Amino acid sequence: MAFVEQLISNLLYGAILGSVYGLATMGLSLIFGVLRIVNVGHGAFIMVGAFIAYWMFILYGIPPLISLFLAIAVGMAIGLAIYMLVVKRLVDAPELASLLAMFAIGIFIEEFAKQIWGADYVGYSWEIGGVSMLFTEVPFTKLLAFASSIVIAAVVYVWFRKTKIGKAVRAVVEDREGATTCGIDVSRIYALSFSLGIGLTVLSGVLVTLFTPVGINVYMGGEYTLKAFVIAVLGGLASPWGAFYAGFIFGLIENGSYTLLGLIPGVEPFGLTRFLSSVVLMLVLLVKPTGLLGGE
Amino acid sequence: MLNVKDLQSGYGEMQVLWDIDLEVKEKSITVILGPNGAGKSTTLKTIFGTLKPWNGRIEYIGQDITFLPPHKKVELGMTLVPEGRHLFSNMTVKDNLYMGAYLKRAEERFEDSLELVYSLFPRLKERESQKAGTLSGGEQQMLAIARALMTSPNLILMDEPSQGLAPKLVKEVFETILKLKDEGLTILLVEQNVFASLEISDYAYILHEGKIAFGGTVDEVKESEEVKRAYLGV
Amino acid sequence: EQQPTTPSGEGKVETLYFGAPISLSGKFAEEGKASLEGMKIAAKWINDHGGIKVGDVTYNIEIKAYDDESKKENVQSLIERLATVDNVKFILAPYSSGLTLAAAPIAEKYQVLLNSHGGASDYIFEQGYYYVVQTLSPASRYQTGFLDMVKAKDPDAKRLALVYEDGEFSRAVHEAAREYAKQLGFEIVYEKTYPAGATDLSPILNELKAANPDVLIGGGHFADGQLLAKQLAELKIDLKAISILVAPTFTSFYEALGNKAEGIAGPAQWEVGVKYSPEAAEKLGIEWYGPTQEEFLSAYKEAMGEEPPYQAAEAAAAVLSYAKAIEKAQSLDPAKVREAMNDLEFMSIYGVWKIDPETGKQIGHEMVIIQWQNGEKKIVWPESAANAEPCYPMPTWDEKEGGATCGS
Amino acid sequence: MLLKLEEVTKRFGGLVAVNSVSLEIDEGEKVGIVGPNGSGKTTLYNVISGVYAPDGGRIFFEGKEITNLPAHERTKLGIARTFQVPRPFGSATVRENVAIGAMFGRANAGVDEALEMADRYLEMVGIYELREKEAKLLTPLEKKLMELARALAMKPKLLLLDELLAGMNPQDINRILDLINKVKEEENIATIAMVEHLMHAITKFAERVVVMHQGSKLIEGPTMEVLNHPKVVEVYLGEKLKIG
Amino acid sequence: MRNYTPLVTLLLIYAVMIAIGQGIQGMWQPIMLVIFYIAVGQALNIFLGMTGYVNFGYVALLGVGAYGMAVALGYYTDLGLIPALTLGFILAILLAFIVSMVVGGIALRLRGAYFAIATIGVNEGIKYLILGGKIWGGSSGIVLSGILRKAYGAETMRFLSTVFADAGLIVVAILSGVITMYILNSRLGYGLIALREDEDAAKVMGINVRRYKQIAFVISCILAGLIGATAWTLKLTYVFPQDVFAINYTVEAIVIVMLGGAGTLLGPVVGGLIYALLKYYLTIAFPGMQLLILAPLLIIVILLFPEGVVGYLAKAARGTRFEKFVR
Ligand SMILES: Nc1ncnc2c1ncn2[C@@H]1O[C@H](COP(=O)(O)OP(=O)(O)OP(=O)(O)O)[C@@H](O)[C@H]1O
Ligand SMILES: Nc1ncnc2c1ncn2[C@@H]1O[C@H](COP(=O)(O)OP(=O)(O)OP(=O)(O)O)[C@@H](O)[C@H]1O
Ligand SMILES: [Mg+2]
Ligand SMILES: [Mg+2]
Repeated sequence: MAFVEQLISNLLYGAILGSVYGLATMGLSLIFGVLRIVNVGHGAFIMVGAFIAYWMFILYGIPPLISLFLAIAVGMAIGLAIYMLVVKRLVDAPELASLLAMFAIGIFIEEFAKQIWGADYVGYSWEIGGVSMLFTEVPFTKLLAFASSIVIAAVVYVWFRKTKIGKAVRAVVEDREGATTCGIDVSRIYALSFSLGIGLTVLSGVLVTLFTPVGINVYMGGEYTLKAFVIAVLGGLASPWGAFYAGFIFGLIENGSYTLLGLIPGVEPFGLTRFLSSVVLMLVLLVKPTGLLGGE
Repeated sequence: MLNVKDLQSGYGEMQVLWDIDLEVKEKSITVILGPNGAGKSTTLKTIFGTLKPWNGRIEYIGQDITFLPPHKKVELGMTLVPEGRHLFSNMTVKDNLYMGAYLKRAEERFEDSLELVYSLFPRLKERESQKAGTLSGGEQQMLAIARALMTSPNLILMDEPSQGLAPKLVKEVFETILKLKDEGLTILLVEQNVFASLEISDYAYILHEGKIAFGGTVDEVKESEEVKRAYLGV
Repeated sequence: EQQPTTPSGEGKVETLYFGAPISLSGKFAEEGKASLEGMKIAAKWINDHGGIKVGDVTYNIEIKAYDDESKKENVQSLIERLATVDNVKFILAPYSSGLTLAAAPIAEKYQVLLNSHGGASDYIFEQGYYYVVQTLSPASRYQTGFLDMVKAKDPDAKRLALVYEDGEFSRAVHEAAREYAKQLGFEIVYEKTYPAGATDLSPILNELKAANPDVLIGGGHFADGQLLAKQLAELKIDLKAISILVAPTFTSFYEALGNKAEGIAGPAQWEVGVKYSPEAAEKLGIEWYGPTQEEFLSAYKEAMGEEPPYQAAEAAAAVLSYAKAIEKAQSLDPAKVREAMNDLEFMSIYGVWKIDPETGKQIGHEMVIIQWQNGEKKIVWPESAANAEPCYPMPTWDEKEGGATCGS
Repeated sequence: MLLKLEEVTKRFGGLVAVNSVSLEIDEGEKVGIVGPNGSGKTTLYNVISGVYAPDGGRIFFEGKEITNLPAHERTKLGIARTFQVPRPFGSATVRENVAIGAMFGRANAGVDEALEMADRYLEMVGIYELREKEAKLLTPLEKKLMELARALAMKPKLLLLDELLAGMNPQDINRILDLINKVKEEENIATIAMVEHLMHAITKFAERVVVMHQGSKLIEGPTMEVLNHPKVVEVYLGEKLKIG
Repeated sequence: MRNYTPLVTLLLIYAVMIAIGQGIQGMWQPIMLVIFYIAVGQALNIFLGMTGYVNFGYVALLGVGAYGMAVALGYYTDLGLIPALTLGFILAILLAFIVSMVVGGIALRLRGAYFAIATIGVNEGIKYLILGGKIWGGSSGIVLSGILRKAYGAETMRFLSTVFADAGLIVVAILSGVITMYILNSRLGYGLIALREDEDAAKVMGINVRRYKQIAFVISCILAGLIGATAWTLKLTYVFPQDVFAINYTVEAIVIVMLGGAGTLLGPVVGGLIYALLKYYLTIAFPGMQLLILAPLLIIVILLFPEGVVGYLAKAARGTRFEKFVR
């Protein structure tokens, strides 16, 4: 019946959307986890990624999947520069001082981008067809976004958990002074984590364009910042893959609950799905105050 | 092995150390004694590089290391067991030890170091997969020493390693330090436990209000009633 | 301040400032930029054509603009600055209904005129502000022309669906359109909104597909409008006609969607290629004022390097209306100028300008409907302004995938 | 009887940190608590002061059951403690730190009164001249002294000291012990329990000693008797005490 | 040794601002803009500065306050002006109180950043509840000027949206400052500082941390509600959900508190002055470029004064005769 069919196709789209939400949050979590910096300028970096995808496609016809590599490289370079110029000097300052700095940096990037790219909405169209599955049509571009999100998240997970440098990052998080006595160059770990976090964020901006190819605009990031924050908490904040996992759940809730909320008369079900995700967030935190995958 | 000349340092605007001269001989135990607040910890922190020296020169195995960052010093075989332990609280005991062997040089000797550490502190082996933050105070102190050993150092700076340990363990820690010396390590120790540390040390410095008030062999300290009365309160 | 400039033989020449708190940053930056340029072109045209004559003084117009960052707090302090420090009596309202509404109480307080060229919502003019007038067509009229057009082309198209952004502007547009559609005999088979900033509309579109509509109207702003079109294509929801707010009027809409944009229509306040001209004015028996379409187009292109969007034209029209009204009132007193506006009627590049004396709401101007045909944005409605026939029904998504366009 | 524990147990996961410990402390006593590292001394303090809820057993203070009372209410009843690793309120001044103790402890002083009390207790422990310094800038020792002043300012009936003397030199240790004895008399803090590994301090201070071992109470009794008990020597001291 | 002298500094600053606003043409709205930013900073500071917890849902409280006033004025015009206004203030306070009690009750069990970001959920939740549930006009909001004009006449409406709204905001701003000063000098203040620094130790020190956090949270939220009611509803005469739940106000409030110095009385005042004036004059001087210039300036200020300008000044003044006046 139609109800079930719609529910299933909504969940399918929710999962795809969620994977990109998740990826768009990982960088935020990484930076918070290691440096305790709340990157309120998050969205600006997503915007940079979106523009990279756009220009690569328009100027050279390079498909977004290839641009991912460029995006992470550019992102890491920007991240490193910001770290060296600003963040490094605020490592020992009160936590919120860096929030202010990231706020200013976010504004700066947006305004700078506006000077060179203008405030217009732009977009591109990468058409590679689609497939009919589970009662609905899904374009290949979205499936690719889905698959690459998962691959990237997995790579980050392995890097973090299994490599020595990944473990060093954790050690620095735990105790900076202790890490120095082990011979870990704390400043390098910070620089690396910060630039990787920005790199991942810029990269996720590329994948975002597979969803809203024409929504590319210098101010497009705000929406994602907000969502990423919520997802980050749901996932346990300091844990990048927790963020990924939570993004997934978030996408499912947002899209999945639509069909059910539509049964209530006299309301706007799509708006209520957002309300519901906030409620779910609060409930999760009530039961498990450190988020779904948070430590103790 | 370690040669410190005219070292000055402090926090913010406040100078704590004034022209510190000291020397640590290879394969010896050198202890720095002195009242609280004299600047003992500050000396160790400045030598290790957690604090930037204001002035002076630090030489280690013939190299000028005055302004090297700490991790470079670890690479050269120096490490610090800091006051307050600074363990990775949410990581397991094993992972803490693993992090100790972070540098390539140490990683190559991981197995040997681990064996040494577990033989010195069998209790750590029992608690291998417990999170460091939940260890008792004494266990944490053992882990801090053990982690330092994992860097396979030549010179260990230790800031009050016996603090907070049960009497039986205090004895063990001092014995361990002696054993480490036998293993060929050099130790620069800061201690409050005057008697026990003089027992095991070869050389002693007495720090008073940020200046070296006395330096010499342990026997010299023991013989000088004046030093003992004036600076050690015994 | 009004400083004397080159005094000439017959009378003094002075500079008259029109104030403009406009968005050069923030979410309305693009629209703001275009509006400002439109104002400047109009001002220049007026100055080049003898300025405004009041008594024996000739006034040259200059636009005094500040960036409001698309934020309501800034609008208020900037209006005050314009009214007091800069002594401006005539203000071109900020872009968007919300900001215009924020400006209104302050303008009213200082009794300066506020001319809305980017605030479409009807309710601004239902609040009883005397000093606030409107140049563009109100929100309630955005989608009505499209419905007229469908009715005219295909009386059998009955099943109408509405899918739009849950914001005050798009809601005002579509609630008015819904009532109008009912009068025309449409059957509303589906109506849902989505929240601003949605990245995936599939939950709604899956339902929409099941409702099996003939015609769809919807949208809100740019990003969601293109998303709506994009996802309609992805989910292969075929309709006979689609009209989306705002988004289709931008060239980047076609650049991004390619021939998927074929046949998609949308309302516009104005469009390059409209036929408002001195001749058309003459036919209607009203006065023409301001640059011709060609003059306006080339001036804008020269300054900005691209074709003007409708925001430029509506802002230009607002400037022209001030000039006209001041000349008519023969006074710089805002109250007198406002009174003169009551029975002012003229045509410009933007179309007819005439307000309801009571509310200040625009009643002379008409929306046009544009449609993407064969890669070009054509004006298809009203017939008097059209430069192409509507493409109806629009090609299906499968046909478009095969390369079909509205021309072929 | 001031404090009474009845078969109190505290577990962390599989680990039983405090295992069915029963303990009584009478008013006016000076009790030493010793035991190997990890034997549960600090955990016992945490359970008494309300930082952790026990997993089993009951706790009474002045005859009233406090097992489920939140920490801050226990403080009001007159239980105060210091921390093994000092926990100053870092960005507040030393004086404010101590005043906070006076305000919220059993003393329940008003702001002005608390600040005056702070000065007095800082003078008493000997760090009066540091009173305008931010607490985080103190050395570990100074922090400990500040914690002592803070605990004293609370005017507790029961004072729990956790390795207060660790890291102090012999001179300071003697000074602080004298101070504690003096305060006990003058300030009417009748009852003090002291966790310490320094035997010369324990023997000098405590009348009675409780020995913990692997979460359980191993033995308790008069100080010298207990410390010379072979089992205590075996698990804790390593060799017989030389002092006393 | 309670010290209320910094209030002298505070009131002096307000006196100067009001004098400038009234005395110099065109300065009134900019001054009101400054005072708006000071007020949001000051109210947030009572919670953020004193407890160290970041309330990312802060703007939601301005939002519900704004709605409280709008509902009273828009739906209860029959009551007459004074009762409707009174009801508006009561509703603003009540809604802020209810929301902060519920949110505090749930979210204050969380620590640090979990709390901070969980509260974003509150903002989003309320916004989408109003939108999705079509409450209080849903996305169409409540537009008041017409209603007010019809009910009470144009003069009264203008008085309300200009003089009364501005005076109301100034009162709320100063009130926030006075409350801050009172708290700083009270047991509450000492308790909050203690829990900000070490919550577990504070508990053992006898502080009922849950209750203290909640008190600070509720006070901060109610003041925020009053700011929303005056600076937004009364002054702008309309309320739209997309507008009053815009997260950038929360971030700006945090920025102001940090610029000036968290936990100080004068911090938000100085932060608000720096932020609003810089922005205003940059706008005049470089329209369209002001943010590009403002951003690096903000970074420089925070690099120079990581603890905020007042935080720095208070330290510098320690031991001098100005000490008493800075806090
Ligand atoms: N982080 C710091 N910031 C500012 N001053 C400090 C800091 N750490 C120590 N000091 C100051 O430096 C001086 C020396 O301290 P240090 O810790 O080196 O003494 P110490 O000899 O190790 O004493 P202890 O026996 O107590 O460990 C003290 O006066 C102390 O106040
Ligand atoms: N929060 C916790 N989670 C898990 N285990 C804990 C926790 N706190 C303490 N423990 C464990 O409980 C045991 C008792 O610890 P406790 O700190 O009470 O010892 P202690 O007697 O005070 O030792 P020390 O003299 O070394 O301070 C230890 O094995 C420790 O690892
Ligand atoms: Mg020390
Ligand atoms: Mg202990």
